[in-house]
Amino acid sequence: MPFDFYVTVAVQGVLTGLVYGLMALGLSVIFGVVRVVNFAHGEFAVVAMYLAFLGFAAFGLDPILAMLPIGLGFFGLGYLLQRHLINPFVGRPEHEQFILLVGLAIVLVNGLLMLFGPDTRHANLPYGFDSYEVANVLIDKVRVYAAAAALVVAACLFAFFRWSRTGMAIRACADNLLGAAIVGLDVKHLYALTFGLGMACVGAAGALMVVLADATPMLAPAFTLLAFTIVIVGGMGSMAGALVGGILIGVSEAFASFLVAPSAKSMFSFAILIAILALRPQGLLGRKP
Amino acid sequence: MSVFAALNGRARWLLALFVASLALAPVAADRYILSVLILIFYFAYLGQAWNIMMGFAGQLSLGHSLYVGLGAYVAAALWTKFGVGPWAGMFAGMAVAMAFGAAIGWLGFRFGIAGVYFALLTIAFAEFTRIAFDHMDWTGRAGGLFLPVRAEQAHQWWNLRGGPLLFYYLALALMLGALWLCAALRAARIGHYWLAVREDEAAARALGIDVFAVKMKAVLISSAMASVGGTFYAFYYNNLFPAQIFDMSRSIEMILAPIVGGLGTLIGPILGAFILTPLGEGLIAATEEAGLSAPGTKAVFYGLALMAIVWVAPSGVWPWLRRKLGLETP
Amino acid sequence: MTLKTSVSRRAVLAGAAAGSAALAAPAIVSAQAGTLRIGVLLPRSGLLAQAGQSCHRGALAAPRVLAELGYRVELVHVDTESNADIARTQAERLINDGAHVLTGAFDSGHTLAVAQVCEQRQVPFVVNIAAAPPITEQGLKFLVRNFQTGPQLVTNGLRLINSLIAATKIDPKRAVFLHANDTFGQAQRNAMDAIFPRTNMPFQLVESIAYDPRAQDLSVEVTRLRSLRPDLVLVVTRASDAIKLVRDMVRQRFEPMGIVSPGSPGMYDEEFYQALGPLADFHVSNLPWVNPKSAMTQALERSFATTNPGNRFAADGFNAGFTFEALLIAADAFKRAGTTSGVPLMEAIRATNLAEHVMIGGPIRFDEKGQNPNIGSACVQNRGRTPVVVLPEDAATMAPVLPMPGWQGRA
Amino acid sequence: MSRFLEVAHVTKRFRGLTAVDDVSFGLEKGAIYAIIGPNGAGKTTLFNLLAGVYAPDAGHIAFEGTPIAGLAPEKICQAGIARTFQIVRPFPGLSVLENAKIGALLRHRDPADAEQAAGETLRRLDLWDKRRQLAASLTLPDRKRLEMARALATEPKLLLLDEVMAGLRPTETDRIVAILKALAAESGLTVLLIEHVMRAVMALAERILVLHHGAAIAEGEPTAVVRDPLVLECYLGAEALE
Repeated sequence: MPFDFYVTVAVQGVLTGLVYGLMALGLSVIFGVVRVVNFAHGEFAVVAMYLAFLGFAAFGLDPILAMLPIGLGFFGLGYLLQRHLINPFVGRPEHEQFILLVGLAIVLVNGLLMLFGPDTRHANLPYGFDSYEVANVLIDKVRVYAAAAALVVAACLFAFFRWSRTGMAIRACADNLLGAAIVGLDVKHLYALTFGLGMACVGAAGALMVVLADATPMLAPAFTLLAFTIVIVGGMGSMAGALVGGILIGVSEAFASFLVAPSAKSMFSFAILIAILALRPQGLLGRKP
Repeated sequence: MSVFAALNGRARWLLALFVASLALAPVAADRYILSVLILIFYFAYLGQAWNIMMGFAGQLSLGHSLYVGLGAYVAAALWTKFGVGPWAGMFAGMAVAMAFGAAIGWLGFRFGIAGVYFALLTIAFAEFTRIAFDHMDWTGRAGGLFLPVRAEQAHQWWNLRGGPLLFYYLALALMLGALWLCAALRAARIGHYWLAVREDEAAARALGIDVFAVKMKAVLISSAMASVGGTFYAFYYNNLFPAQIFDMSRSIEMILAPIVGGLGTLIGPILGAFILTPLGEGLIAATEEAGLSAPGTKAVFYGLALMAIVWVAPSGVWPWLRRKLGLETP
Repeated sequence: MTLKTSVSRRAVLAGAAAGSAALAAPAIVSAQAGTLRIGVLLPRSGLLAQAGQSCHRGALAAPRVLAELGYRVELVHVDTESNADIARTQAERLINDGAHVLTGAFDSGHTLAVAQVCEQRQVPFVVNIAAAPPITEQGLKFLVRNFQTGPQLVTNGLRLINSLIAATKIDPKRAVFLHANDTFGQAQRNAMDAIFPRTNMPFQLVESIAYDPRAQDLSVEVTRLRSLRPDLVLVVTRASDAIKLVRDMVRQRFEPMGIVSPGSPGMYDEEFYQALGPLADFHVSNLPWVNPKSAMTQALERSFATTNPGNRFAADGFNAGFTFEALLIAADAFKRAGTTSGVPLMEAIRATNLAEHVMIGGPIRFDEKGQNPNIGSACVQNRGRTPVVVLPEDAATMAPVLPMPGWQGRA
Repeated sequence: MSRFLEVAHVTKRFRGLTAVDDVSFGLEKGAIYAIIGPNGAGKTTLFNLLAGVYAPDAGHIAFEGTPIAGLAPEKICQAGIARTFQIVRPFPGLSVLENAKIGALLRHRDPADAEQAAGETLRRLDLWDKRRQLAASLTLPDRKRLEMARALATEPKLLLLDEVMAGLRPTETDRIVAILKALAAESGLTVLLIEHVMRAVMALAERILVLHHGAAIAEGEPTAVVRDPLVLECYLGAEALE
C-alpha cells in the first residue's frame, strides 16, 4: 500500500475529528459547569444543520459564515432553555433530567421530520467537490475549512474562559458552587450563560457539519452518542480534552475502516471508550473527580 | 404471598382486582387490545428488571438492550440451529447475559465508575456487541436471524409456538412473576443493601456492606431477568436483527416506563408501561382522527407528554397516585 | 372511522383494563358494499422514513388509477414508525377496524411481524417491498410477495451487468463490491457470495467491503476503494449513503468506468439528484423498475403528478410502482372473488394472473410459496438527473453510456 | 501485651503534609476514650485510618490482636468496629427504621429479626416515635442520634464517634452522654470519640489523647491532661478551664 494513502487517511481522521470535537465541546462545557447531561445534544446539532441549510438555500449564505448567526441564535436559545426549562432540574437526579431531555429530543427529531421530510438536505457549495493536492495526498477543501473554523471557535471559547471576567466567574461556579454563591455571583445567570455557550458550540458545529454531511433528522441519536464518546475519552469538562478526544476517535475510526473493516469502525471507538473508562475514568485530559 | 404483607387492605384489594381483570381480559378484549396488553406486560417486565439496577441499587444502565438481545439471540440460535427448546435456551441466554453483566459490573464497580460514566460504559458494551453481531456469521450477521415458523409446530406451547393467548398469558406471568420477585428481593436483606448503596455508598460501607458484591448481585439479577424478556421477544416476533434489538433506542424505550411510573417502586414499572404504551397507541389513533397525518406528529405529542409528566410528577406517577388513593402505609 | 372503533381506542387510552375492554368487542365493520378496504402499513417516520414516504406517495396515487380500471378500494394509511412493535399492534388495529387486506411493510422484520398477525387472523397480506428470502420460505398461507428476493435481485442485476458490458463494449478487469452492513445489504452480500462465483463474469471481484450504514463519513472508505483500483464499483447502498460515496469519489478524483448497483436504493432517489446535480448522472442501478411503455404506468404517472405535485414520479418509480402493484393485486383479486372474506379472497390473490401492470416483467403470478417469479429487472441509468431505462431493449428509452464521462467538465 | 485496640507508630501523609505523625495509643475493652485537638490536628484522619478509609503509610493497628490496618471499611465494620461520620450521612430517602435496619442486617440476616433489633436500638436513642419519618426530614440532633443508632445496630465491640455532640444544645449533649454511659456499663461497649465539646469529654472519657499537628502531645486521665501546660498552650486555652 503506497504511503500517501496512510497520510490521506490520517489527515481525514484528524480533520473530521476536529469538527466532531467542536460538537462534543458544547456537551463538555455544559456538563462541566451545570452538571446537566444534555441528552438532546445531537438533536440540537441537527437543528443547526437545517438552519445552515436554509440559510444557504434561501440567501446563498456559506454555512461556514452561517456559523456565526446560528451560534449566536443558539446561544440565546440555550440561555432561555436553561432559565425556563432545565433550571428546575439542576441538581435533581440524572434520570429526571434524562426523561426531560429525551422528551425534548423526540419532539425535535419529529418536528424536523414534519417540517422538512425524511430526505437528506444539502448545501451544494461551489467548492464542495474541490480538494487540495499536496505531494500525492488529496485533502477535501470543505474538510479543511470546517476543521479550521472548528479550531477558531474552540480557541475563542478557550480565551473566553481563560481571560474574561465572566468566563472566570463561570469557572469559579464549576469549581465551587457554594463559594461562588457566597461571593455574590448570580449562579442562575451564569448557568444559563454556560448552557448558552455550550449550545453556541453545538450550533456552530452543526452549521459546519452541513459542509461535511447531509442533514436528516435521523442523524441526531448518532451525534449524541458520538459527542458522549468523545467527551468521556477526552475528559468531561476539559475543553482541550474534547478536541483531543475528537481527533483520537476520528483517527482511530479512519484507520479502522482503512485497515480492518469499515463496517466495524465504531467498534474501535467503543473499545477505546471502554478502555478509557477502565484505566483512566476521568478521561485523557480530565481532572480526577 | 408474604412478600406483600406490607400492603394495607385497600392496596391488597386493588392488586387482586387488577390481577383478576387481566387474567380474564382475553374473554372480553379484542385482539388489538390483547396485542397492546402483551406489549405493556413486556415493557413492564423489562422495566422491572432495569428498576433493580437503577431504582434499587442506583446504577444507571443505558445499555439494557444488550441483555435483551443476548437472551433473544442465544435462545433463538439454539432453537434454529440445534432444535434446543426455548426453556433450555432461556437458561443459556441467561448465562450469557449474566456473563456480560458480570464483565460490565466488574469493570464498572471495581474501578468505581458511577453515574453518567457507568451509563456510557453500558452503552459502549451494548453498541460493541451490536456491531459484533452485525459481523457474526453464525447468527446471520446483519441480515438477521429468522426463526422457522412451521404449521406442524403451531400448537407446541412448550416450545413457545402458539397464538396470541399463549403469549398473552406468558407475558402476564412474566410481569407478575417479576413483580413478585422484586417484592421479595426488596424485602430481603439484599434489597435493603441495594437501597443503602443507592443512597450513600460510603455510609453503606461503614455499616459493613460489601458494596461491590451488592452491586454485582444487582447487575447479575437484572441482566438475567432482561435476557428472559429477550427470549420471549425472539419467539414472539420470530426474527431478530442486531440493528434493532441491540439498538440504543430500545434501551431508552425500556427505561421510560419505570422512570415515569416511579423509580425504585414496585408498581412504578407496571404503571409506567400502562401509561406509556397506551399513550403511544392512543396518540396514533387520536392524530389520525384529528386528521394530523404528517408522519412524526404522534411522536411530537409523545415527547411533549414525557416532558409534561416529568415536569408535573418528577419522582414518578405512582408515588403521587399512591397518596391520592390512600394506599400509603401509615 | 366508525363510532364503534373510536370506543375501542378510548378504551385503550383508559388503560385497557378488562372492564372497559368489554366495550371493545371485535369491531369488524363491513365496508361500504362493493369496496375493498386495504390497510397500508409503511415506515413513514423513524429510520426508514425516506423510503416509507416514497412508497406512500405511490399509495396516494393509486386510488384514482384503480378507479379508472374499475376497481373499488378504500385505503387506510398507517405509519409503522420504523418499529416492529408498532407494525404488529397497528396490523391488529387495522383488521379490527375492518381492513380486508393489508399491504406493506417495506422492512423485512416488520413484514414478518405483520405476516404473523395476518396468518392468525386469516387476512391476506400482499408484500410491496421486502427482500429477505425467509418471508416466502415459512409456509405462510396468507402472504404473497410481489417483489424480488435478495438472490433474485443479485442474479438479475449481474445478468444485466453482462448485457451492459456487451452493449457499451467496455472491458472492466477488476470490480469491488461495496455494501451497507444492514439487513438488506447483508442479504445482497450473501447472494453475491453465493452467486458471483457461478456467473462467469468477465471481470474479477477483487474485494467485498461492508461499511457502517450509521457512519457519518465515508471518505476513508472511498480512499480504501481507490487503493484497490477497480474498474467497476458495485454498490448496495441506502438512499443517503450513495451521495456520500459519490461525493468523496469526486473529491478524491477517483473515476471508475462505472458505478453499478446490482439492486439497491440510493442512486435513483430524488435526494441523490438534488445533492449531486450533474455528478449524479451515468450511474447505473440494475433492479426492477416501472415499465415506461406500459399504459398503466403512464396512468399512474399522471395520477402521481396530481396527488404528489412536489415530487417526481421518475425518482419514486421503484417504491411507488411496487406499492401500487400490491394494491392492484388485492383489488383485482377482490373483483374476481366478489367477497371481502379472507379465505376466498386469499385464494383469488394466489390465483392472480395480471398481464397488464406497471413494473417490467411477465404477468403477475404467484408460485406455491406465494412468490412472484416473473418480476423483471431493468438497467436504469441516470441521465439528465432522471432515471432512464436503458436495458433490456424492449423497455429501453435510451441507450446505455459507459464508461461514464469524467467528473471534471460536468459542473 | 495484646490490648483491645492497639495503635502503634501510625503515620499518614497527604502530598507531603503529615496529617498523622507517629501516633501510638491503646484501648482497654469497655473503656471510653476521647481524642481532642484543635482543627486540623489530624483527628479525623486518625479516625479514617481506624475505620479503613485510608491505609496508614507506616505503623500498625490491631483490633483484638488481629491487624486491621488497610482493611476495607466494610471489613472493619464486620470485625466489630462501627463509626459515625462527622458530617452525618443518613440514607436520606429511607425511613428512620430502615436506616437502623440496614445496620442491624449485618448481624441479623433475617430481615424480621433485623427490624426487631433495629427497633430496640431506636428506642434506646429516643427515635422510636420517629421511625416512619424519612431520614431527610429529621432535625440535626435527630440525625446525629440516627447516625449513632445505625452504627450501634451493627452491634459493634468498638464504637467510633466523630463529633456527635457538635452543634447540640447542652441538654441534648447530656442525654447522649447518659446513653453512652449506660451502653458501656450494660453491654461492655468500648467507645472512642473525637470531640470538641469538653463538657461531654470530661463527663465521659476515662482517658484522653491530645493531637497537635498530627502528633500526640499528651495522653492520660482527663483531669491530668487538662492541666498539662503543653495542652493548655496548644489547644485548650484559658476558657476550657473555667
